[in-house]
Amino acid sequence: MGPRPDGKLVPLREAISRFVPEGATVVMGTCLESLIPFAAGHEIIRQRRRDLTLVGPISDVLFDQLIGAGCVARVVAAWVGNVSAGLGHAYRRATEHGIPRPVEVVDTSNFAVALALMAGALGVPYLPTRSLLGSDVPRHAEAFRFSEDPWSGEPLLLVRAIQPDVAILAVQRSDPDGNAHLWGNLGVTEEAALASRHVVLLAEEVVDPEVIRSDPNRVLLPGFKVSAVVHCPGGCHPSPVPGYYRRDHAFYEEYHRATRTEEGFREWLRTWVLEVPDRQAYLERLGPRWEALRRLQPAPAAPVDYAW
Amino acid sequence: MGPRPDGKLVPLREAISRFVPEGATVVMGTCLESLIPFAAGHEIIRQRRRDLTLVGPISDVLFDQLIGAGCVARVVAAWVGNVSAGLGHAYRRATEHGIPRPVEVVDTSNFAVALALMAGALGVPYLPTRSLLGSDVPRHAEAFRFSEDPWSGEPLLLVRAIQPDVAILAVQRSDPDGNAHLWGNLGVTEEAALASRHVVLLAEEVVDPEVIRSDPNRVLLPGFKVSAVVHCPGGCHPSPVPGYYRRDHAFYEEYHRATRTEEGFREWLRTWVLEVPDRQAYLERLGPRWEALRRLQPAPAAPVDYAW
Amino acid sequence: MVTDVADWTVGELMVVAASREIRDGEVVFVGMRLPLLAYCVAKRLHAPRSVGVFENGIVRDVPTPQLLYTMSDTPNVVGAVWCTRMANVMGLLQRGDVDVGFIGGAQVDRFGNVNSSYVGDPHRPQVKLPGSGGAADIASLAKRLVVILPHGRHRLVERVDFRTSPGYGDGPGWRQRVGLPRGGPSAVITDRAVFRFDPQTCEAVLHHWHPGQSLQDVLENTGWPVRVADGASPTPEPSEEELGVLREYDPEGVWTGNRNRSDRP
Amino acid sequence: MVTDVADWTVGELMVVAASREIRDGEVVFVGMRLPLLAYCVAKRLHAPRSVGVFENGIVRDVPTPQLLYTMSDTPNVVGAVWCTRMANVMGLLQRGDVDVGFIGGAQVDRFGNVNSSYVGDPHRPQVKLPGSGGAADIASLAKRLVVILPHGRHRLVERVDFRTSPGYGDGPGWRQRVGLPRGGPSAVITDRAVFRFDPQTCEAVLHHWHPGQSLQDVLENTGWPVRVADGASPTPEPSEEELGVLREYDPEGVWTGNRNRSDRP
Repeated sequence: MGPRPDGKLVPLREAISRFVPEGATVVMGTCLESLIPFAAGHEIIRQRRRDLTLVGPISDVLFDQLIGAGCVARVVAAWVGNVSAGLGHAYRRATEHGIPRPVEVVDTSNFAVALALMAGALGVPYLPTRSLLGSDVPRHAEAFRFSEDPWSGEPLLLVRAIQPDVAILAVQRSDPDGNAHLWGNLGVTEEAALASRHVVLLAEEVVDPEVIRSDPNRVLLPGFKVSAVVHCPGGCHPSPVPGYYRRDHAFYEEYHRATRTEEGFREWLRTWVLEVPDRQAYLERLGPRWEALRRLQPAPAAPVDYAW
Repeated sequence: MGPRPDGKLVPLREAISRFVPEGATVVMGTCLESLIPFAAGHEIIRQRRRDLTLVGPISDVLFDQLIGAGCVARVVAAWVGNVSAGLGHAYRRATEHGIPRPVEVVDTSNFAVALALMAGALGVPYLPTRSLLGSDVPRHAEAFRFSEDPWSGEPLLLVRAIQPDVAILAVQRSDPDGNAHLWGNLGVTEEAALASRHVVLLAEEVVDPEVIRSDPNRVLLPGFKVSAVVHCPGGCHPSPVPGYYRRDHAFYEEYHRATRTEEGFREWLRTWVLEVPDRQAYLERLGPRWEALRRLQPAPAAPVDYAW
Repeated sequence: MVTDVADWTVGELMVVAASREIRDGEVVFVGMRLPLLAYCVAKRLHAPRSVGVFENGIVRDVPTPQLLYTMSDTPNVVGAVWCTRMANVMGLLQRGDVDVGFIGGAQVDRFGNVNSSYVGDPHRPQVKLPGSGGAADIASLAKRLVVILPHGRHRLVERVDFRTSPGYGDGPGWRQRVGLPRGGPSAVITDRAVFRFDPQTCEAVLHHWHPGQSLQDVLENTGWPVRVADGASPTPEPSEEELGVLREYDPEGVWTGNRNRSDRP
Repeated sequence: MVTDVADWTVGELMVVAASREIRDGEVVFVGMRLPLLAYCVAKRLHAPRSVGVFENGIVRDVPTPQLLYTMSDTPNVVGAVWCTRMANVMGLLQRGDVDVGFIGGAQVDRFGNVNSSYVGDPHRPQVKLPGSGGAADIASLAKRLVVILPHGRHRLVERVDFRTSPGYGDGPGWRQRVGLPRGGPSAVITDRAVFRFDPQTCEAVLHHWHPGQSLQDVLENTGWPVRVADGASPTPEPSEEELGVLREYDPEGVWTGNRNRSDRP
């Protein structure tokens, strides 16, 4: 199904160029370690976007890459690093030494990120929690306030809403209008999608609207909330997509080793981001290893009928 | 699949007897007009439970029946009546004239019911909203408080959490441990399930755990939160169950006409509740009309694979 | 009781008038009965890109394959673009993603406040009505609100007995003062007339009276001294096209009054 | 660096010790790496009815078909009993539905507070660590908390540089005072020892030192004057059965140290 002139189905380059302006607040990596839209992050790097605020629970190495490439002014995340391999070297260089530029870190927790986005999705200024009471994490007054339950007087923490400029989210399949099916662990994806001003979807497959409509309970959010749909198979490598490909654990190890030094990071970036024009070229560079990640054991869902 | 001696799979009679004690707070009718667990309401009436607090957004005529039967002391609901046919006569008799007993009404709205249950599910004392500001609805101080956003100073309404003693919920299929698939409009079902101390499921079908596990995104809540599973085909008539049966619109009209007088209500109750020992007998009394409601147009969901 | 004067029922006129409140591309919080039919007519004719949102958690952008008696009927699920939790669709509403919402009610007052809770003193009600449902939420949070109800002096009142769904409260500035983020009524459609709201005074002003009604009938049957808009006129009649679509969805006149039923005049 | 002294690695001993913290029927908030393996061992041996909850939104009650490198690996999705939003599983935690949670960290102090954010002054950190992830939430809200980390004087400290995950704060009554609804650490498992918390003083008390360690080694490598429990003893060794199950899940020793790898002493 090709792009329509007036439609939302656009190439990744155009989606990033239109919906990720300089200084934007961008939420990504919302499923945690799966369905991370690495292809979008790489395109942001290639387009040299600057002063971004990144929002996410954890991002595995996506945020590390954007920070190392100098795109980021601020991070609102519960955890930044390399989940299976260890610390994020680029993140450390930026936060400890300002290389390639200083990055402000707003400490938070996974639950607080979920609540901030849920507040944004619900259109309320904050949501209350009992988490993080007594923790040093909620020290930014623009993100957290201490309060109490007006009925019992018990302490509560208020987590301020976040409404990102754009959510970049990966899904298994979408129709050209952005009605999309997502399955597997959802993390904060639904909240991020509903909270954001724009939603850019990276879809492994673009399918007919009838496929999506046949199972409306599996839809992530309605198409009218989606600004762009990008057909981007393999767009999440090295992270996994249930039903499509496995996680490339070794790739994270290799990244960890390669980016220990600033020079190593720049070399890695050249090889995997700057020298590859698009995701197709990236997958070709991966070679047979990409094919191997796509050899899967089937696990079909039991049939469901919406008979009426 | 028969009941196991130590299991959760029990007859409806036992589930109600164990998990709906006198004075309990019970949430039902959480999908709105579909999947209403009428069979459970009727069993509550037969077991002559008293002083219940009913919680729900709207209930179509289920709450009207329980109120008319004298089971209810208090209603926390956004709307009580007969959705397609008009007012609820039993509800009016109870609230206007105390017949058969006075019923306290806590006014609320659909969104406020959703937020109260969501607060209960999240384990926080309240959730804030911008809805109902300036409305006379939030006049019960034990359910609502006015407040403001500590960052902007803007007015907010706080909706107090509800954690019902029991949620009685209908699902299309469940395994014997209470891992269940639900599809169609969800209403406040997820919130009600997670907020409540006990969950009783009425399942159209009881299936092997493998069926449920094959599609974990469609699961309502994990089995460890479920106290009882009742195999109760047809348990929602006259309300509809997607994939299983249509709504019996005429039945609501008939109820509306029949229950206009107190005597008419008692006669209706005898015919459809007190004289039928269980759901099987009720369906037999419905006769061929029940078969007609089950002749459906198929609408299968597109296949999904969790290949790994 | 208002009687019909043409080859269409007053119910059909109301549906068509309501459908004209929906603009193309809008997100519509759809109520049951007349508003649902209004959405179907608009969707088919002048607002093909409009999207319907239902408080039970359904979002759909194609009409249902069958007439609905309730929003949770199985034909409303099939072919929907989203079946989700009520909190998600109410979140859309609260965020400001919903352009227009429709509600009914037992009373509406001069400032567009709607009562669907109690007739008489709320503490000893003469009539206990079913309650808000989602109406108070829609009235609080949609960008525009359309109220649909039968006309009468006890229904269009100076001040509602109970303000279930907030309109403009007691007048200009009230919504901002109580903290409502946006919105307010834009029209009241009855079986006699169409009112719109004066942006300065926030008062309901008569814009149209239905064919078969006189201006005088409307004024006499309204419970406050009604202001009449400059250029007020009879309500435009439904077109053949509008009636055609409407009757395709509700051929028996379940919600608009059956033209062949014995209870018609 | 602690070295192994037997036919099992210290990592394996830690996993087995952690698995013994899980009781049958419990709801376990599972962390990655060692805690995940601990859950698998417990599930197969002494806690067959336990349920694992993951912050990405997965709940499962059967072990995964493959070793996991992260909780969102595809083998963790397949066969789960629930795949949902993080908010739902965090809601379980906040409601009090989770019996025990496991977290790691860079530092733990005498009162069980854990730092995974900053080494040194948080405003000019010597090391910027990855941060809380879900650890602070688990520490705040689970009924019991088990902390797993490597041992060392700079890791087991009198007072953490930054209190990411609240333990008992500065001692008795602190959790109630700050408003935490329940919980607190029940054990700290290191590569040298196992500590438990004195219910009166809220202080970490040494209960076991691992085979190959002396009591003196542990005391010298801990950053506060350690109290030793009455009847403190060497950590019970892993059984054949425990090692068998563990090595079935992690035959290569990815998370517990490879017994055949060249980097072993």
